[in-house]
Amino acid sequence: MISSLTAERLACARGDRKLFENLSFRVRAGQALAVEGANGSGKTSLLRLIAGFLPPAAGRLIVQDASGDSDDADERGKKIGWLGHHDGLKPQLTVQEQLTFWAALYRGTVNTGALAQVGLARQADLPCRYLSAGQKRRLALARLLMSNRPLWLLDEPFAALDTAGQALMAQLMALHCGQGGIIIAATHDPLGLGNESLKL
Amino acid sequence: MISSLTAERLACARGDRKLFENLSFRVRAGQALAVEGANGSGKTSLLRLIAGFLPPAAGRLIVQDASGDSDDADERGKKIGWLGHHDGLKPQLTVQEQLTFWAALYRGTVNTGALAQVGLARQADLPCRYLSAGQKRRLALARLLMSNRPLWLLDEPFAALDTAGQALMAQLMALHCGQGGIIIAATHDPLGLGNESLKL
Amino acid sequence: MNWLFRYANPHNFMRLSNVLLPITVVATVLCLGVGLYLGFTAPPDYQQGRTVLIMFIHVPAVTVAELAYGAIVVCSLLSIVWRHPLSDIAGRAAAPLGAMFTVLGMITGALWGRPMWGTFWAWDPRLTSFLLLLFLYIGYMALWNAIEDEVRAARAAAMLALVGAVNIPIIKFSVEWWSSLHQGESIVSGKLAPVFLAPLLIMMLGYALLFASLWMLRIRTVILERRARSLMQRSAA
Amino acid sequence: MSPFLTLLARDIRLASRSGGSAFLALSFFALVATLVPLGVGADLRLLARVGGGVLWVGAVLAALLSLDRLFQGDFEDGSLDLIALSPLPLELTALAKMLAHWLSTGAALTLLSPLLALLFNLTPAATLTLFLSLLLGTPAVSAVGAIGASLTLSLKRGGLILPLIILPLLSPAVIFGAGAVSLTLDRLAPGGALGLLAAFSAGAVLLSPFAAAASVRLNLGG
Amino acid sequence: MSPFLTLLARDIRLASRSGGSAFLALSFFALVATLVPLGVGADLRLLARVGGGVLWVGAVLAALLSLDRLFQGDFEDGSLDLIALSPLPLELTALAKMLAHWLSTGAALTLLSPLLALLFNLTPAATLTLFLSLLLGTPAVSAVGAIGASLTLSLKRGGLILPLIILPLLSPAVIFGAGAVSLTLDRLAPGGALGLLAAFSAGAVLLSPFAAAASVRLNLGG
Ligand code: HEM
Ligand SMILES: Nc1ncnc2c1ncn2[C@@H]1O[C@H](COP(=O)(O)OP(=O)(O)OP(=O)(O)O)[C@@H](O)[C@H]1O
Ligand SMILES: Nc1ncnc2c1ncn2[C@@H]1O[C@H](COP(=O)(O)OP(=O)(O)OP(=O)(O)O)[C@@H](O)[C@H]1O
Ligand SMILES: [Mg+2]
Ligand SMILES: [Mg+2]
Repeated sequence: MISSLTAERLACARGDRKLFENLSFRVRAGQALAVEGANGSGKTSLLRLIAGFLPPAAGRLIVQDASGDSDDADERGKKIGWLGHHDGLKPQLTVQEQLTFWAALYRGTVNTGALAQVGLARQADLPCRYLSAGQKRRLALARLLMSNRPLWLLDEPFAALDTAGQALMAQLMALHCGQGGIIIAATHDPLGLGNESLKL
Repeated sequence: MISSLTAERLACARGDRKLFENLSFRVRAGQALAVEGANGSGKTSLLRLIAGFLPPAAGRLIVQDASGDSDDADERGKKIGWLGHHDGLKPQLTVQEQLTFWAALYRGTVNTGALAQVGLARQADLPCRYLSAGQKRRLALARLLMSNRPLWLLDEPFAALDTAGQALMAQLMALHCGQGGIIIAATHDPLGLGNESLKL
Repeated sequence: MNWLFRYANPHNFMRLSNVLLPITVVATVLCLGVGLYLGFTAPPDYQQGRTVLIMFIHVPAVTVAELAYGAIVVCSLLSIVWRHPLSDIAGRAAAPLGAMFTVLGMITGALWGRPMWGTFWAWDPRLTSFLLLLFLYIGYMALWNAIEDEVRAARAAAMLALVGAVNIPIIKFSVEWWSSLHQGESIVSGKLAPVFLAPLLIMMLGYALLFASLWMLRIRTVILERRARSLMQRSAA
Repeated sequence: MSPFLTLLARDIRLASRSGGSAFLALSFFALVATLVPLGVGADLRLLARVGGGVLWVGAVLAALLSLDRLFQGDFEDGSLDLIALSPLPLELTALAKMLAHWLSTGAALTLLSPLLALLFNLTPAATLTLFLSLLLGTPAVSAVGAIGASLTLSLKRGGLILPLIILPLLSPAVIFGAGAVSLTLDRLAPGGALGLLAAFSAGAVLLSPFAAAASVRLNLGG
Repeated sequence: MSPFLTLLARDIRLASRSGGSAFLALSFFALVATLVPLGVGADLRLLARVGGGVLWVGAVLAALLSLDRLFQGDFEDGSLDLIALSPLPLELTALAKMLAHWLSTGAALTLLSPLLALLFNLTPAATLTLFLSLLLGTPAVSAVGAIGASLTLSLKRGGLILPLIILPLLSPAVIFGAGAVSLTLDRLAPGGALGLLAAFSAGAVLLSPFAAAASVRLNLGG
C-alpha cells in the first residue's frame, strides 16, 4: 500500500517542446485524481512519466509508503497498475490464456471471478480477435484487477465502453479507492468519484 | 443528392455468428440516424455493410435519388463520406499534403478553408506524426467535408475529441443535415440532431 | 572536459565554427594544392608508372574513411554517457562524410586495381572489410533517418555505432582469417621513397582538413535544420 | 492530376520518406551480394559461375522485403477503406501500387546490378544480359508480389507468409533470368530465355491488377 | 512457472499460432536453397563448393524474416508497457524473447539443414560440419538480431532496415560457419573455425540482453 504520491514541480518535454512545467500535486491513499485537458495537452505523457517510461525534464515524483519516501522510478513501477490507450492483447490467444499469462508474469492470482466481474465469463475460450473494442477493454480491466497494484494509472478509462461498461468501470474505480488505492486517470468525462482534478 | 436510404430486412453475419436480422429503416434527406448498442452488437458492421465493404447476409439496401432507385453497392459507395475508427493518415505526410492527396483522389476541391474550419490552419505544414489523437480526428473531419458526399457514415464521431472538438463535430453534422445530407452514425453519446435512433 | 563541454553547446559551436571554418578551408586548399603539385611532378614509379598518382588520392581517402568511423564512435560514447546534444549532431553529421570517403576510396582503388591487378575488384581482406565498413555507415545512416523522433533516433544510432565498434575488430579479423584460407592478391606494400612520401603526407593532412571543414559545415546545417523544425513545431502546437 | 497518378505519386513519396524503400532495397541487395562471396570463398572463377543465380535470387529477395506493406499500411490505418470509396477502381489502385513498388525497387535494383556484377567478376556481356533480364523480369516480381501482398494484407505477420506464397510462383523468372546469364557466360545467345522471361512478365502484369483487386475487396469485408 | 519461463512459453505459443514461425522460416530456407540451384544450374561439383556459403546465408536470411516482430508486436499493442511494469527485469525479457526466437527459427533451421545439404550434394562430413556450425552460430543471429529488433521496434517499416543493420555485424558468423564447411570439403580440420564461431556466439549472447534492454527502455520513453 502507498500512503501518497507527490509530484514536485514536474516538467515534461517531448522532442524539444515543453508540454508542461512546474506541475505539483499530491494524491493520498483512497483518493483519485482526474487529469483533464485539450487534445495534445500532455495527459498521456504525464501518465507515462509517472509510470517511469519517460524521464521528467525537471522535478521529482515521490512515493510514500510504510518503508518511507522513495523517488526511484523502477520501484514505483512495481506498484503501478496500467490501463493504457492500447489493450495489450493478442488476437491469437484466448481470453483465458491472456489472463493466465499476465497473472503468471505479475505473480498475481488467476482469479476466475475476475472474468465474471467484467462480464466476460462466457467468452473465456474465445480468441481475442473475435472480441469487439469494448470487450477487449473489459479484458484489460480484468487484468488490471488481477495485477493487484495499489496505484492505478488509467488513460481514458471509459473509451470504447458501452453504458453498462462505463458503469462497471466507475464501480471498480470506487471500490479500488475504497480499499485505499490511488487512481490517476486521464479523461474527458467526469470520473464521479468526488475526486480532485488537474487541468493541463 | 440522395432523397432517401432504405434498408429492407437486413441481416449481417460475422464468421458464423448472426449479428442482427430483419433490420429495416429509412433515412430521408436532411435526417440523421444514430446507431446505438452495446459493445460488440454490430454497429461498425452495419456501417461497413452500408458502405458496401461487407455483403449483407440477407435483405437489401436501396438508395433513392433523382435518377430512381438503386441497390448497387458500387454506385452507393460513390455517394458515401466515411469517417471510420481509423483516421487513414500517414505520419510522414504533412497535414496539407494529406488533404491535397485526398482531394485529388476524390476529385474534390482543396478547400483551404476546410483546415481553418476544423481548427488546424496553423498545423498545415506539420507532419501528422506530431498531431495528437484529437488533432488527427479533426483532420479526418476536414477530409470528410472536402469529399463532398451526400451520405455520411460516422463511426463514433466524438471519439478522441475534446469538448471544443465535439461541439465542432455536432455543428458540422447539423450543417450537413441542413444542406439536405444524410448521416448515419454509430455512437454511445446522443447526436443532438433531433435524430431518430436505432438500437442494435 | 569542461572546456570541451563549453564549446559542445550548439550555440557556442555556431560561433566557434564561424571563426574556424575559413581557416580550415584555406588550409585544405593549400595542402591539397601543394600535395597534388608535388605528386604530379614526382618521377613515375618504376613499377607502377604514372598510375602511382592515384595513390595520392586513394590512400588518404581510405585513411580518413576509417578515421570517420572512429569519430562517430567517440561521439556516440559522449552521447550515451554524457547525453550531450552536440555529440548526437556531430555523429549524425560525420556519417555521410565517412560514407563518401569510403566510396571515394573504393572508386580510386578500383581504378587503380584495373591497371595493377587486371581487375576492378578482388576479394582481398582489406577490400572486403572496407566494403563491410561501407555497410556499417549505411546502416547507421538508415537508422538515423528511419526513426522520426530525434532524441530516440540519436540514442538508437549511438547504440548501434557502439555495438558496431565492438564488432569491427572481429569483422576485420574474421575477414583476414577467411582470406588466408584461399589464395589472395597481395597489395604492393613497398617502402616509399621520400619523393612519394612527402606529397602523400601532405595529401593526408589535406584530406583530414577537408573532412574537418565538411564536418563543421554539416554540423552547422544540422543545427540550423533542427532550429527550423522546432520553430515550426512550436508555432503549430 | 488524375486519381491514378495521384495515388502513384503519393505511394512513391511515402516510400521515399520512410527511410527510402529504394535505398534500403538496394542496400539489402548489395549486402546479400557481399555475404555470398564471404560464404562461398574468393575464387573468382567460381563466383562468376554462380553470379547470375545469386544476384537474381538476391534481387527477388530485396524486392520482396518491402512488398508486405504494399496494401497493409493502407489497410491498417483505414486508408484502404477510403480509397475503395473513391472514384478510382480498385484494379487501377492495385496497378498504381504495383508500379510504385516496381519503380522504387525493381527498377532501382536493375540499375545497381552492373556494379554488383563487378563483385562477381561477370564478363561485360554477361553483365549486360543480367541487366536486361532484371529489367524484363522485375516487373513480374512486383506483379506476382502484389497478388501475394493483397492476399496477406490483413495479417500482422504477412511478411512471413508472403515469400512462401510468391517465391514458388516466381521460380520461372529466376530460371529464365539466371539461365540467360549462364548462356551468355557459355557464349550462347540468351535471346530465347529473355523472350520467355518477357512473356512471363507480361502475363503477370496483365493478370495481377484483377487478382489483387478481387482479394482486396474480399479483405475489406473482413 | 517463473515469469521468465511464462514469457518464453507465451512467445513460443504466439510464434506457433500465427502460422508457425518455425514452419515459415523453414519453408523460406528451403525455398532459397531450391531457388539458388535453379539459378546456378545443375553442376553438382559446383553446387557442393557453394553449398556451405549459400545455406549459411539462406539460414541467416530465414532467421531474419521473423526478427522484426520480436519486440514490435508487444510494443504496438501496449504489451511491452505492461511487461516493463511487471517484476521481470527487461534484460530477462530480452533474453526470453531471444531464446524463443532461436528455438522457433535457429534451432529448427539447424535440424533441417542436413536435408538441404543433400540438394547441394555435400559430403557427409561437410553436412555434419554444417549442422554443427549452424547449431553454434544461429544463437548469434538471434542475439545480434535482438539488438537490431530492439533498436527498430518503433518503426512500422522496421523489417526493411533491420537486415541492413545486422547483416554486416553478422558477417563473422557467415565467414566462420561457411569457412568450416569449406575446410571440411578440403579435408582440413574445421575445429578452429568452429571454435571462433562459438566464441563469437557466446560474446553476442552475453552482450545482447543488456543492449536490447537499454534500447527497449529508450523506446518506451518515446
Ligand atoms: C577497390 C579497391 C581498393 C580498396 C577498397 C582499397 C582499400 C584500401 C584500404 C581500406 C586501405 C587502408 C588500409 C589500412 O588503413 O590499414 C588501403 C591502403 C592502401 N592501398 Fe588500397 N584499396 C583498393 C585498391 C588498391 C590498389 C589497386 C592499390 C595499388 C596497387 C592500392 C594501394 C594501396 C596502398 C599503397 C595503401 C596504403 C599503404 C598501406 O597502408 O599499406 N589499393 N586501401
Ligand atoms: N514521441 C513523441 N515525440 C514528439 N512529440 C510527441 C510524441 N508523443 C507525443 N508527442 C506530442 O506531445 C503532445 C502531447 O501528447 P499526449 O499524447 O500526451 O497528449 P494527450 O493530452 O494525451 O492528447 P489526447 O487527448 O489527444 O490523447 C502532443 O502534441 C504530441 O504531438
Ligand atoms: N472480421 C471478423 N470476423 C469475425 N467476427 C468479427 C469480425 N469483426 C468483428 N467481428 C465480431 O462481430 C461483432 C460485432 O463487431 P462490431 O465491431 O460491429 O461491434 P460494434 O458494435 O462496433 O462494437 P464496439 O462498440 O465495441 O465498437 C463482435 O462480436 C466481433 O467479435
Ligand atoms: Mg492521450
Ligand atoms: Mg465499433
